[in-house]
Parts: sequence; C-alpha cells; structure tokens
Amino acid sequence: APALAGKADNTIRFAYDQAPESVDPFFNNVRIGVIIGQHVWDTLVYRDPNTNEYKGQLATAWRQIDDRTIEFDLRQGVKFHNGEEFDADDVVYTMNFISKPENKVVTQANVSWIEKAEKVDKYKVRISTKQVFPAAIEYLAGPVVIHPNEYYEKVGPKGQNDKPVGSGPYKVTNYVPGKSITLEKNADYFKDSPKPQPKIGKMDIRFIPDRQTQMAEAISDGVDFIMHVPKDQAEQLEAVPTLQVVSGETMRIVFMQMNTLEGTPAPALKDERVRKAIIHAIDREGMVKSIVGAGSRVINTICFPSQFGCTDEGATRYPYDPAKAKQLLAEAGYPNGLQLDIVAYRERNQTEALIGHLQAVGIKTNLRFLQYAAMREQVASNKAMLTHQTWGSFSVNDVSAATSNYFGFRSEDITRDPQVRDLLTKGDTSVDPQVRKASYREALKIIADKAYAVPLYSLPVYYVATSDLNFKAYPDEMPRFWEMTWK
Amino acid sequence: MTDTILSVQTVAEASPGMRLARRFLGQKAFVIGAGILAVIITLALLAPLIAPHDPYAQNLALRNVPPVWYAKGSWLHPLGTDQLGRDYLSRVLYGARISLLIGISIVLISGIIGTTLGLMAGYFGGKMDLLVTFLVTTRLAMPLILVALAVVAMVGGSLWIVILVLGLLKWDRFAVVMRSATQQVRSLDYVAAAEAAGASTTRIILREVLPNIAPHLIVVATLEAASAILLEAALSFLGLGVQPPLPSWGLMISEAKAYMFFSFWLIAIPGSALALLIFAINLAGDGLRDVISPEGRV
Amino acid sequence: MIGYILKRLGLALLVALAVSAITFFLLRLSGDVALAIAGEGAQKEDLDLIRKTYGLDRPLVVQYVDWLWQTLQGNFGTSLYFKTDVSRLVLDKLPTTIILGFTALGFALLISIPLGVLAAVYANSWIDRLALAIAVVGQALPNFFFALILVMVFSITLRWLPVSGSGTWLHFIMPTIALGYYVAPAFMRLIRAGMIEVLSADYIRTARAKGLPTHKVIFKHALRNAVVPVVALTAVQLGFLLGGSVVIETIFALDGLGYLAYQSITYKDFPVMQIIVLLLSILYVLLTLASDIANAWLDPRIRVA
Amino acid sequence: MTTLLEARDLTRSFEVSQGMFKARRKLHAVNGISLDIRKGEVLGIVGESGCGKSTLARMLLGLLPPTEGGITLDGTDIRTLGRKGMARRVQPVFQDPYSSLNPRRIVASIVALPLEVHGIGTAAERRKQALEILDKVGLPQRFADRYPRELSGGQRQRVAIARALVMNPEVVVCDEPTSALDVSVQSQILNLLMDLRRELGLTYVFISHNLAVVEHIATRVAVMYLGRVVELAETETLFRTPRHPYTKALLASVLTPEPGQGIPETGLGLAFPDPLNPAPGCPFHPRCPARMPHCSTTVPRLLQLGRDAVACHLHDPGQSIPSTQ
Amino acid sequence: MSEAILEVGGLSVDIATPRGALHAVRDISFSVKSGETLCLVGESGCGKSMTSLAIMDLLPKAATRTARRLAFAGEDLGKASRKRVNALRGDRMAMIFQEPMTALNPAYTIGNQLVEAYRQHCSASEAEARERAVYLLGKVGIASAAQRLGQYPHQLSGGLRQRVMIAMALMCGPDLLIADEPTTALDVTIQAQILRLLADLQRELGIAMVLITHDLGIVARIADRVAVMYAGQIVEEGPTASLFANPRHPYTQGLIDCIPVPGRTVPGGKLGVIPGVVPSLIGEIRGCSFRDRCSHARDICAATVPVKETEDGHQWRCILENAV
Ligand SMILES: Nc1ncnc2c1ncn2[C@@H]1O[C@H](COP(=O)(O)OP(=O)(O)OP(=O)(O)O)[C@@H](O)[C@H]1O
Ligand SMILES: Nc1ncnc2c1ncn2[C@@H]1O[C@H](COP(=O)(O)OP(=O)(O)OP(=O)(O)O)[C@@H](O)[C@H]1O
Ligand SMILES: [Mg+2]
Ligand SMILES: [Mg+2]
Repeated sequence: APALAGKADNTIRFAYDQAPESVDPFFNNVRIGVIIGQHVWDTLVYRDPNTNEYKGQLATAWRQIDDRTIEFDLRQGVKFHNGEEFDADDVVYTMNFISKPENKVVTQANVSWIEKAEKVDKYKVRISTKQVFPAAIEYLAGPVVIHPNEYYEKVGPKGQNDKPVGSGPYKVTNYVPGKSITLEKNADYFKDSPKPQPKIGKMDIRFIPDRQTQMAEAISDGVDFIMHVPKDQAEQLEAVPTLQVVSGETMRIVFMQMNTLEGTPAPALKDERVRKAIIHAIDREGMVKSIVGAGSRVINTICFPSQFGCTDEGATRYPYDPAKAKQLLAEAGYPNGLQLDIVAYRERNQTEALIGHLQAVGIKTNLRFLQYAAMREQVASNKAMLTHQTWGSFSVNDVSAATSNYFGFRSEDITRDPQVRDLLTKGDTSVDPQVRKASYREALKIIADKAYAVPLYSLPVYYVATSDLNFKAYPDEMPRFWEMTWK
Repeated sequence: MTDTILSVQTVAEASPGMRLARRFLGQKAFVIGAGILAVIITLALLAPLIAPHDPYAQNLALRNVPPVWYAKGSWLHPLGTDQLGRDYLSRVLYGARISLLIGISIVLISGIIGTTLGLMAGYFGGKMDLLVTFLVTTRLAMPLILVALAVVAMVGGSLWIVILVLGLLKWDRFAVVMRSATQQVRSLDYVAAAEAAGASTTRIILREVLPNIAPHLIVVATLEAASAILLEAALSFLGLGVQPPLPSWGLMISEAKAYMFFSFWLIAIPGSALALLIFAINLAGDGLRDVISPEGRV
Repeated sequence: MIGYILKRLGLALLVALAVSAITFFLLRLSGDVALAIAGEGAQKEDLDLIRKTYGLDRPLVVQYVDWLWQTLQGNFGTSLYFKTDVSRLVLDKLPTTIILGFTALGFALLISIPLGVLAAVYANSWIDRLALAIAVVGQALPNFFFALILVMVFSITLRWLPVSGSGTWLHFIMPTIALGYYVAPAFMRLIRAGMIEVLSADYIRTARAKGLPTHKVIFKHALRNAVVPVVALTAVQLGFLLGGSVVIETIFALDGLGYLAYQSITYKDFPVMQIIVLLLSILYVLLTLASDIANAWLDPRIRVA
Repeated sequence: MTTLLEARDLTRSFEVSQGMFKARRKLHAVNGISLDIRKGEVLGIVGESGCGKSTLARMLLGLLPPTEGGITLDGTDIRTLGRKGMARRVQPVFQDPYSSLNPRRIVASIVALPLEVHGIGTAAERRKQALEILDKVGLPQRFADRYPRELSGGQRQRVAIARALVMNPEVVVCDEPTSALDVSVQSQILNLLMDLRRELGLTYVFISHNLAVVEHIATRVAVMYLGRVVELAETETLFRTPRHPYTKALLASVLTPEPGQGIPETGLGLAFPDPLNPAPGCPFHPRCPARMPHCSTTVPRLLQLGRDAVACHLHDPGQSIPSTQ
Repeated sequence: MSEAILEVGGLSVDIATPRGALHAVRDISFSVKSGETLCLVGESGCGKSMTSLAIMDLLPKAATRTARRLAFAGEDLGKASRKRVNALRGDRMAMIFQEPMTALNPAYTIGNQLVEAYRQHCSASEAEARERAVYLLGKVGIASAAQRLGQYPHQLSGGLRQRVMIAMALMCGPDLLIADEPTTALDVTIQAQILRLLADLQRELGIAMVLITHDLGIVARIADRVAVMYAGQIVEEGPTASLFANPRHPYTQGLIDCIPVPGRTVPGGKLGVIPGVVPSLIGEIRGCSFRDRCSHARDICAATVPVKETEDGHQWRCILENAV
C-alpha cells in the first residue's frame, strides 16, 4: 500500500526505468548501476562534485611515480559490509581482475587502460597504466570501485551480483533482479570518508519501465524520487504540492553525426555545404528553450564544456538560419531538398523536433528508432546516414572520454579525418596539460570548421522528489542519497 | 427446407441483390458500424483536402495548445497541438490513413497466406491437412505479441516492417476458418457434381469452393483488420511500432501518454479515434456475420 | 487414452521444437547479439571477444543445435543481461504471471458467463443488446489505453489502488481487470452463441416437454452443453493472456514473465527471450491438451465408456 | 443386353476415429461388390442407411477411388479415362437437392458447367443448350437466371437432372434422387426420369431405400446389407419371390396405404447393423429370423442362380458345412 | 367411446418472420378420445409440427398461438398457468420427437434422463424412478435394461434411442401421447418395429395418441382417424377406412395417387402428380389454398370454402361433394 513509507519510516522509495544487468559496477553500463555502485562501494579517490577537487576516499594520498605508475597510500580501519577488512590486497585483486580481458568486464572503456596493480605493503599499492594515461585519477574517482578480495574470490562476479558486498555508505539487503533492490544505511561506514555519513535509513529502488507509471506513482505518493523526467512532465509535476522538481545540467551531450565515409549511403553528406546546411537548419536555442529545458545549454563542439580539454574557442559557429541552409543546399545542387535516413535511440521527442526542422528546409528524413545496439550496428557497418546521438562520457570529466570516442577512428567514427585522429591521440596520451589542451582545441576546431557533426546541446536531468526531501542535483547525473536529509 | 419451398413466391418479387441489401440494412449493428467506418474512410481519403495544417509542420512556439473547447483553445487548431506544436486535428486525420493502411495491408498479407493454407488443408485433407494443422498449432503456440515485439526490436520499427511482421504472423485465424469452411463445402454434393462434370481441382477450388467461403473470409478479414490495428497500436505504444513523425494513432497515444495526467485530451483524442474505428469495424464485422449466418454470433 | 495423451505430448514436443527453431533463427537473423551484449561504447575487439566467448562465431545451425542440446539437459543458460541463470529468473517471475493469467481469466469468466447466459435466454431483448454493447465496446478499447484510464481513476484520482508493483493482492486488481476485460467479450459471445444453439436443440425441447422447470432446463440441460466449446477457448485465451501480459505487466511494473519478456526484448537478452517463448508455447500446447481432456470429460461422446 | 459399366470385387474402406481416445479403425463401407450394369437397364440398389449405397455410387462415378477392385466402362478401366473422359459418359444426380447446387451460381450457369469445363461452344451457345435441356426437364426459361435458393426442392432436383443430362451421358447414377422430396414432388421426378429414359435411351443406377419406388422404376434390383450385395434379381422375381431373409424383411416392412392391414411383424431382432463392428460370418445373422449355427462363422458367398444371385446359406447347400474356426 | 381427452378448436399459429406473419396453422379443429389414434398427415411444411408444439405449449419464441378452445381432459390449456402446463407436460401429456439422434441430451446418461421427469412429477425416490425406468425399457423391448441406464445416448443405435424416447414418454403414464414423425429418421425395417411397438403400447395402455407423419402408408396401418393437412389447414378428416376408400378432397386423392403401390401401379408407368408447388403461408390467404394446383378449381374456390360432412364423421373442405 502506498501510505506507509517515505519520511515516516526514514525510507526513500526511488523508481528508475531500467534495471541494471548486474549490481556489480563492472558488469553493467547503465546509469542506475553507477548510482547503486557509488552507494554500495567506494573508490580510491573521490571527486568533490561541488569543487571538482580530488579527495582521498579509500586512498589517503597518491603520487605519480613515473609516466605510467601511481602509488597510493590506503586508508586503515575500513571494513567491508561483510566485516572483511580493507587493505592493499583488495585493491590489487580488484585492479588485476578487472584489467584482464578474460574476466569480461562490461565497461571495458573504463578499465582497459589499467595494466596492473602491485602491493607495496599492507596499505600501499602501485597502479600502472598501459600507456601514458593522464585521466587515470578521474577514472579511479568514478567507475573503478574496489571489491573485497576474499569474498570476491570466493563468490565471483555472479555471487557479488546475487549478494553484493562493498564498503560504501549503503549495503544491499535485498535484491530481486529486474524488480527491485533495497539498500540500508551502513552503520559502520568509516567516519573519514569524503562521503558524509548517510541520514536516510533505507533506499527502496524499484524498476518501473514506464515513465507514466513512475509519474503516477509519484503523484499518488507511491514513490519519493524519480529522475530523467522529461521537461514537459516535470513542469507539470511542479504543480503537485507534495512534489518538488529540481533540474540540473549533466555531462551528457547531444549531437548528430553525418556519415562521410567511403561508401556512405548518403553521398550528399560528403559535401561540406550540405553538412553546414543541416547545422544551420536546426534551431538549437529554440529546442533548448521549449523541449529540452532548464539546465541545458547549446554546445558548439562535440564535448561537454566542463570536461578537461573541451572548448569552442576558435571553432566555427552555425547560427539557426533556415534561409542560409536552403541556399547552401541549393548551391550544393539540392534546390529541391533531399531525403535522408536518421537513426536514433533515445529522446524521441527531440528526434522528432530535429526531423521537423530538417523538413522545414527541404530535408525529408526517415526515422529509424532503434535500440542502442542496433543503432551502433548501423553506424559501425556504414549503413547510417544521420544519427541522433547522446554521450554521457561515463561521467568522466575529460575530453578523452568524449570526442576521442567519435573521432578517433573507433567503430563509432563515421568521419575518419586522420588529422583529427592524430590530434586527439596526442591529447589523450600526453602528460603536459597544456599540450593536451592545445591538441584538443585544434581537433575540435577542425571538426567544427568542416562541420563533421552537428553539436546540439547538453542534456539536463529533471528530478522529481517528494517535497520533504533536501537534495541537490549535480552534472554527473548522480543523486547522492548519502547526503540527503528530510526537511 | 420447408421454408425454402414456401418462400418461392414471395421471393420472386425482389432481386437477390435487393434482398441481400435489405438484409444488411435490417441489421442495425451493421448499418451503424459500416456508417461510422464509411465516415472514417472518407475522412482518411480526404485528409489532404480537409486537414487544416500540414500534419508534420511543427511550431515550437505553439506547443500543447488545448482543443477549442478549453478556455485556452483556439479555432486555429480545433483539436489543439501536440508537444511539437503540430496540429492535432490534421494528425488525427492522417492517422486514420495509417491505421486503415495497416489494417488492410496486414489483412491482405495474412489473408493470402491463411486462405491458401486453409483451402489446401480443407480441400485435400490427409497429409496436407496434418501439415497445415501443425503449422497453425505452431503459430498459435508462438506468443504473438512477444515474437512481433522481439523481431521489430531487432530489425527496427517502421511502418512496413510492422506490416510485414504482423502480416506474416497473423494468418492463423484465416487458416483455421478457411480450413473448416472448405471442409464443409468440400463435402457438399455440388463439388462432387463439378468433379463429375470433369472440372479440374484448381477450377473447383477457385470457382466452386472459394466463392462459397468468401463470406466467411470477409468476416474474418474485418475482425482481423481490427485486431491488426490494435496490435500495431500496442507495438507503437511500447515504442516498437511505427516510427515518428508518422501520425499513427498508436504512436500518438504512446507519445501523449506522457501528458495524460495533465493534458488528458492529448491521449483521449487518438484513444477514442482508435476505439471508434475498432468499434465500427467490429460492429460491421459482427453484422456481416449475422447476415451470413444468423445463428452463430461467436 | 494413455496412447492419445502420449501422442499429444509428442505433438507438443514437435510444436515446441518448431517454435524454438523459428524464434531462434528469426531473432538471430534480425540482429547481432554480440552488439547487444557489448552495449554502449564497445569496440571491435570487445565484439570479437564476445563473439568468441559466447560462441556466436559459429554457424547458426550449430548454435541452435547446441542451444537445443543444452536446453534439453535442463541447462537454460545464463541471462546475457542479468547474468543470472535463466531458469532462476524465469521461475522467479512465473508465479506472478500465472497468478495474473488465472485471475484475469477468472474475472473474464465471472462477467462473461452470466452475461452470455442472460443474453442467450433473452436473445434480442434489451439485455442481449446491452451485453453485446459491452462486448463490442470492450473489444474496441485498446487494453493499454484502458489500463492507463484505470490508473487515472483508481490511483490518481481516487487513490484506492497502488499504481504498480506486486507486493499485495491489491496490486493485482487493476492488471487483472485490464487484462481480463479484453478477453471477456470473446467468452461472452461464445457462451451466448453456444447457449442459443443449444437452446434450440431438440433435446432442450425434450426436456421442456418433460415438464421440467425453466431453470433446470437452462442450467442442467443447456449450459452443460454450451460450456463445452468454452473450455477449448479457455485454453487458447489463457495462452493469449500469458502472452498478452507483456503490455499490462510493463504498465503496472508487475514483476512477471511478461515484464521480463519486455526487458529481455529491449536488452536483446536472447537466452531469456528464447526460454520465455519456448515456455509459453509449451504451456499453450499443454493447455490445449488439458482443455481437450476437460472437453472429453464434459462431453461423453468423446469420453467413450 | 451388353454390359456397360462393370464393377469387380469393389471394396472401399475408411479410417474412422471414434472419439479422441480410441484408435482409428477400418470401416468397410463397401466390401467386395461385383456388379454389371447393362445398357438400357435401370439397376435399383436398395439397403438400409449406412450400408454403402452412396459409397458405391461415388466409386461408380469415379469420384472415389476404390481401395480394392476396379471398374470398367465398356471394357476400359475408368482410371484411364480420366475425370473428363468419365464426365462425358457417366453423370450423377444426388440425394440432397439443397447441397448439390452451387448457391452462388444461377441455374443456367449450373447446368452449363459441364459444357464450360469441356470447353464446348461459346458462352451464348452454352446458355442456349442449357435452356433447351432445362425445358426438357420441365423448367421454363424464367428459372434460368434464378439462384438455387429461389427454387423448391423439386425444381432444384430438375436442375440437377438437367446438369447431368447436358453432356448426353450414357449412364446416370441417381443416389436417392427423391428421398428428400415430398411424395407429390417425388412422383413428378420419377415420371420425369422415366420419360427421359425412354426418350434418350439412358441407363440408370437408381439408389433408394424406398422399395416401392424401386419396384416401380427398376428393371433389376440389388439388395445391399453392410457393404455387400446379398441379393440381386430381376425386379419382378425379387418382389414376387424374395430369397434372402433380409429382402423378405424389407418387403414386409413396406407400409402400403392399405387400411386395416396393421403393422407387420418383421421378425427381426433388436440388433442393429454397425458397420464398424460387423458380425462375423453372415453380417445379417444377428437379426436373421432363420439363422443357423454356421451363419455366425461362415460368410455366405454370392451364389449365382440363373440370372439372379443371392448370398445366403439357406440357398447354398454346397456351403452348408460350417468351416469351424 | 369415452370422453375426448384432447379438444382443439380453431387453433392458429402465426410465426413472425422478417417478411411478415407466417400463418403456419390456420384455424384447425379436431379432438382425440382415450384409446384413439389420430393421424395428422400432410406434406412438409404444412404445419403438422407446429400443431403438435402448439398443443404442448412448446412453440418457438417467434410463434404465437390462438385458439377458440384448447382443452386437455376438459381443462382449458389456453388459460392454464405456466406452472400448470409444466405439471401436465411430461406427466399426463407426453411427446416423442422425430429425430431420435438429437432429442436426447448427449451429456447425460439415459437413466438420468428417464428418471428426471418421473421424479419431477411423481415425487418418487431415485430408486423407485430407476425401477420404473427399467420396467419400461423392458416393455419397449430393450434387453438388459438395468445396464442401459448407465449408457449415454451416443452409445445407442437410432432404433434403440427411439425406444428410449418412447419409454421416457411413458414414464408417468400419460393420457395423451403426441408423436411427431417418430420413425422418419429410421430405416424401414426399424420403422416397422417401432410403429408396431407404439401401436401395441397404445392399445395396451389405452392412451390417446396423435401421430404425425407424411407417410400415407403409416397412416393407413395405424390410425383410427386421419386428418389431412394442407398449407396450415385440415382439408379432410375422417375414419381411416372411409378416407382411404373414398377420399373426398382432390388433394387427398392426389396424394394417394402419386405413391407407387405394388400391384396397383404399373411398374415404370406414369404416377399421378399434383402440379405446382405449395403456396406461401405469409400474408393473408383467402379461399381454398389448393385451388391453383387443383384441376377442379372454379371461381368460387377463391371465396371461403365450406366444410362438408357425412354421417360417419368424414369431413372435407371443398366445393365438391365427392371425389372424382
Ligand atoms: N468419407 C468417409 N469417411 C468415413 N466413413 C465414411 C465415409 N463415407 C462413408 N462412410 C461410412 O461408410 C458407410 C457407408 O456409407 P454410405 O454413405 O455409402 O451409406 P449409404 O448406404 O449411402 O447410407 P444412407 O442411406 O444413409 O445415405 C457408413 O457407415 C458411413 O458412415
Ligand atoms: N422457427 C420458425 N420460424 C419461421 N417459420 C417457421 C419456423 N418453424 C416452422 N416454420 C414454418 O412454419 C410452417 C409449418 O412448419 P411445421 O414445422 O409445422 O411443418 P411440418 O408439417 O411439421 O413439416 P415437416 O414435415 O417438414 O416437419 C412451415 O412453413 C415452416 O417453414
Ligand atoms: Mg447415401
Ligand atoms: Mg415437422
């Protein structure tokens, strides 16, 4: 029954639209997995979301030993939920486990940079990277959590999923795959953690796929917290007195790709004028204002502004100008417009708006709305023309996690400019921040000048919560329940 | 049989066509159903002429305008606009075309498959019948929505994919009904008489059997069209059907459900349109069946 | 009798085999599993690795035979998405769906039998028309639309029923209605048609000629015979309900097989999809077998002493 | 008289299922019948319901392949004649005038169907020919464009006869052509059939369960019981001196409209003929008032007695020694 | 002769059809005394079944019954309540239907169906009812009756089923038995057996019987009195012998003429015919309904035709005094 819960029994009921494939953060690649991961586990390093400053979490201090090695001093007296003590063995075990491809960690991009970890003494370890990898600390402050080695060795990833054990502020007390997961406050959470001691006693996370059902639950006081509410609905829910709506910018950027590869199904896109016409056709400000919503901003390069190395300095901007778009199309030999396919996988209403804008300048598009995997297949097999993409960089605050993914000749890259690739690689693998910044800037400028992609905007996230709750939204789409309190 | 003898003189007055028409018109349900259906079909055909706006033209400045009967509504958009500022009336009108197209195309595909199978099974019997019965059982054993969803999810939804997938999956009822109808007709003496007259099997199937089971075919076709339209709507509702910006009613419901708690009309309009269409088709189909076999309103 | 049942079970096996083969090839041909497993951001090397570890680089037929062999041994594999045993996952969810299927069926029968009998006994009266109207309107409302309206009314406005979940019996009320009302008209029509046919049968006239009171004629002599085809329909409809619970379970976040099926479809979780389809098809065939046996029990002409 | 159509050891069995839980069984609808149909005669076939009359008729028409035995027409196996070849020479008239006419065709088109199939003449010529033959069977022109449902039973049966005659066949196989009709209509049809026979020199196989009708129309009669011919004789002989006990019982059961005679006692027991479980030995013995011990063990053979034949132990002294088994 | 057990006076049955009221039975009158057998004979569709159903109050919904008098053993059935009719039906007036194959409920054993009426009307115990059922099954010539009680209808042959139907009709010892074509669906040999059985029982129990048939042969052999129906009317009625020896109505004459009778008709020769077809019963019918098929028809036939009668109770509805 809906009545009994919430503030009264210090439980927060949180509904999310997707169930994680596994609770183990290394074996899922969804947002809810990241959220659960950060509550149940700890990382070596903690990035303060307010100041973006790195703090020690399971590590107390770290230092660069050489270009590819970092040494960590570990915190003493930390215990996992099952009582196992935290020490260097846990770190070494975890790092070595996840770095081995045969262990089939799902989030390869998050771990493939790790070469190995070595124990120096009980509370000191060294982690080395395969190449020079400046973003290592950022990753260690995000997706790379530390597992208890004895338990993990015993039960393996499957056991860790069935009965997860971490060291974080919350522990898993009940998990029904696909249905719900219950977290309870870890009363023994170590005092010195940069994550504050949790106030809310229990988190009841249910997976409700249908957003309207979620909304109905929120309205009828069946849940206390939902997120990723579309703008229009969030604005409507603001009218419900028992609810509060908070929005925040996220690192997720939205952009369109245009296939200019050899053998592209849309040769027209090889013409720079056509690509520029497409960018000019889209009213990004208008979309941000009326569809995407507060907390969103228009971007001009394919990265999130707060990411290290991200800039639109010197990059060409393409204002909304349908007349110019039409003119460019005419110049390119398409006075009567043209027909293109577009593939997309989420934010369907935004795709529809894009289609509308393109249609207005004479570009008819045929939407193929696919599951992410199917869309990727289209892209990777050179069958896509236009894509409507979003990219969250796994909340990694570094351009290497964003632009490089789409312009570094990986399978997602459907422009393949070697010059851009070389610049990005240089940025990804240099130690000197200035060198990195310069190469990224140059790469981003080329991408913009040649109109290789359509930068659109960043995606905000709307949270709807019971009005009893104090909470704050952060750009990494991470609700931090450990710091929330009841009003 | 007594009836027939006695009716000789009375029936001589009206031509058979007239009498059939009278029988149809005597069916209130059929008249209502067919009437509504006719209106919907006319509106659908005339959509380009009567739609006040381009159903695809968006206007982000005029989003979610309520219909005219709300205080904030205006005659510019009699049924309001949707979340992208597109005229709702125009979309509903064009949506009728899509729903009808879906119903008709799916029924055409599945009807051809099912009727062929049913005719073969019913006419030839024996091994052919066993084979077709097995195929039908297999098809019935496959959870339709699930398989359709899965395939559409894999291939990617689009109008023609949905039509193809459902068309290839929904032939079972045709096969079952056509099989038993054929069996019935096959055992009648006029088929034997045609055989005895030397008519070839193909000829008998096409000229003697098919015309006599056609009424059943039409009834099944109407009811299947309704169910196909509903099924497409369900797929679209789950996001795995027709793709935007096509104004399919199922898709419109799916898109509007996000607004249902505060702008109920957005979901109510396509929802009622869909319900009305299905209602009309079913009513007409029912009436048709009653006219054809007044006893069995199954 | 035993021979017949064995024959039918053999047929069930054959059907299950055919269904599994069709779905296996259909699904494998329409998309790439490896990509589905890999998820967002995977690279070519990852895909190759996945293909190798999951054996997806082998010919399809080999994969199917292998899958079949494993399944026959009771090894249903591991969910690609949830990483747990498919059997555990499915077994966990099955009860919810079975409960929902039966409550929906019960609900449908509960409203359709009385309505159908009334409509037949008072054929062409206003009662009949009303019942017909209920049936036609019932079939015209898409069930997802109806479900949403139920939520609007009972959860949002009246706040009587919880929106989603499967914790208490209260959670089952709306899904039961939403699912059951859609098949009720089919039952009603069948019962009506059956009753009308039976009521005009010679043996009903015999019963009346014997001077039996009306209720005895209707309930003893007529209903018993009219209900026979309903049993057959019940099996089909239960199968349909189980399959059709995808939409309803998804809307009500009811943690059953239908919802699992929807999830497995969106996550391209082939092992789970395969087993659910297989399970539902076997269930369907067993249900039809059960209904045939029930029919035989009801109809002495089939039973044969 | 020359033999036109000849059946040799004709047997037809069906696989029938009796409910779901029972194994399918073999039913011998026709069991080793040999007959010769002579040019110009009317061979009457009588027997109770289910004794295989229609099955025999369908085989004679080439509509049903026999499981054993064969049929020849003028000495050629009818299988080699093919459907069209048979159609030109042997035509049917069925029992039920309601199901023997395609309800979606008008009368003229029904009658012209055989012509159409054989590609004879143009559409107009075919119609003309159909109208002529309709006139011959006593249906005025105005019926030509009606649908069967607008005709009475007798009128329909006339259409069926017209269709059978339009190809000028030699043999017409009538399977209970009047049993669905009222007596007043029956006499019209019988008269018509007799007239046509005289006029066109037709040969009839006339199947009926009505002995009075058979006696009236047939020149020779075969009596069937459970798939076998038990007696075959010239009509007069058969009705004057029936030999088989079953024939006698049949004759006794005929209720002529003669008041005061009361209902005859047939002398038959309560057993009823079940084609699925035919009695061993003589199939009629369970009901036979004159049964002897060996009747239940030995199947009587069809004994030729001059031009007639009978299958009964009473008339077959050569077989009176029971083959004990 | 005893009292008339059934009196029918001016009985009409109209059936509502989409094309108007169908006058299935038009103003017919007859009566049956105890121990007497009356045969209603006529061609298909002439209203025989409707007459019997009207008496039993079993008409289909679309049909309405009107009668000047409809009395059973002196009691007016037209005024009797539904309950009263139910009490009489199956108890004192019983009916046997044409199709033995479908007149028994396939879902129940014949024992169940036999005892049902008896228990309903005679408030007997199950055991008593079964005993009576066994007795009657024996009476209608069914051996090992006790075992038969547990069998289902489909396990019996048509002849046996019709016997069961007869036993069922006799369960409560009725005064009136209406048999609507009880042997039409049976083979000739079995027909003879069943008719004989019926005749014997009727005589033995002294029941009044109304037997409906289209077969003049049956009529001749079993009836005391005959009523010939044509197009919803009784056109001729009289004692069997008199009617067959001296048919007065052209229709009766025609009927008798068109049956081939061994010995009387010439084999292969012409049979008598009645030209034309039965008229439609829908709409108003005036005058003699047989006139457009009758060779004696004259203008006055279009007016209401008087009923003529001889002393022995032979009545006919024709302008002619005598058969031609
Ligand atoms: N297609 C069939 N399949 C199974 N059994 C059949 C088939 N056709 C005929 N029979 C059976 O064969 C037997 C003879 O049938 P047939 O129709 O020849 O009898 P009949 O003498 O014409 O009977 P009736 O007088 O009732 O027409 C019957 O027991 C019948 O049930
Ligand atoms: N339910 C009905 N609806 C309409 N007309 C009916 C109905 N039942 C019977 N009739 C008509 O009523 C007339 C008399 O029918 P009835 O059944 O009494 O004839 P019958 O003499 O018993 O014929 P049969 O010998 O065929 O049984 C016929 O014209 C018939 O068509
Ligand atoms: Mg036959
Ligand atoms: Mg009758």
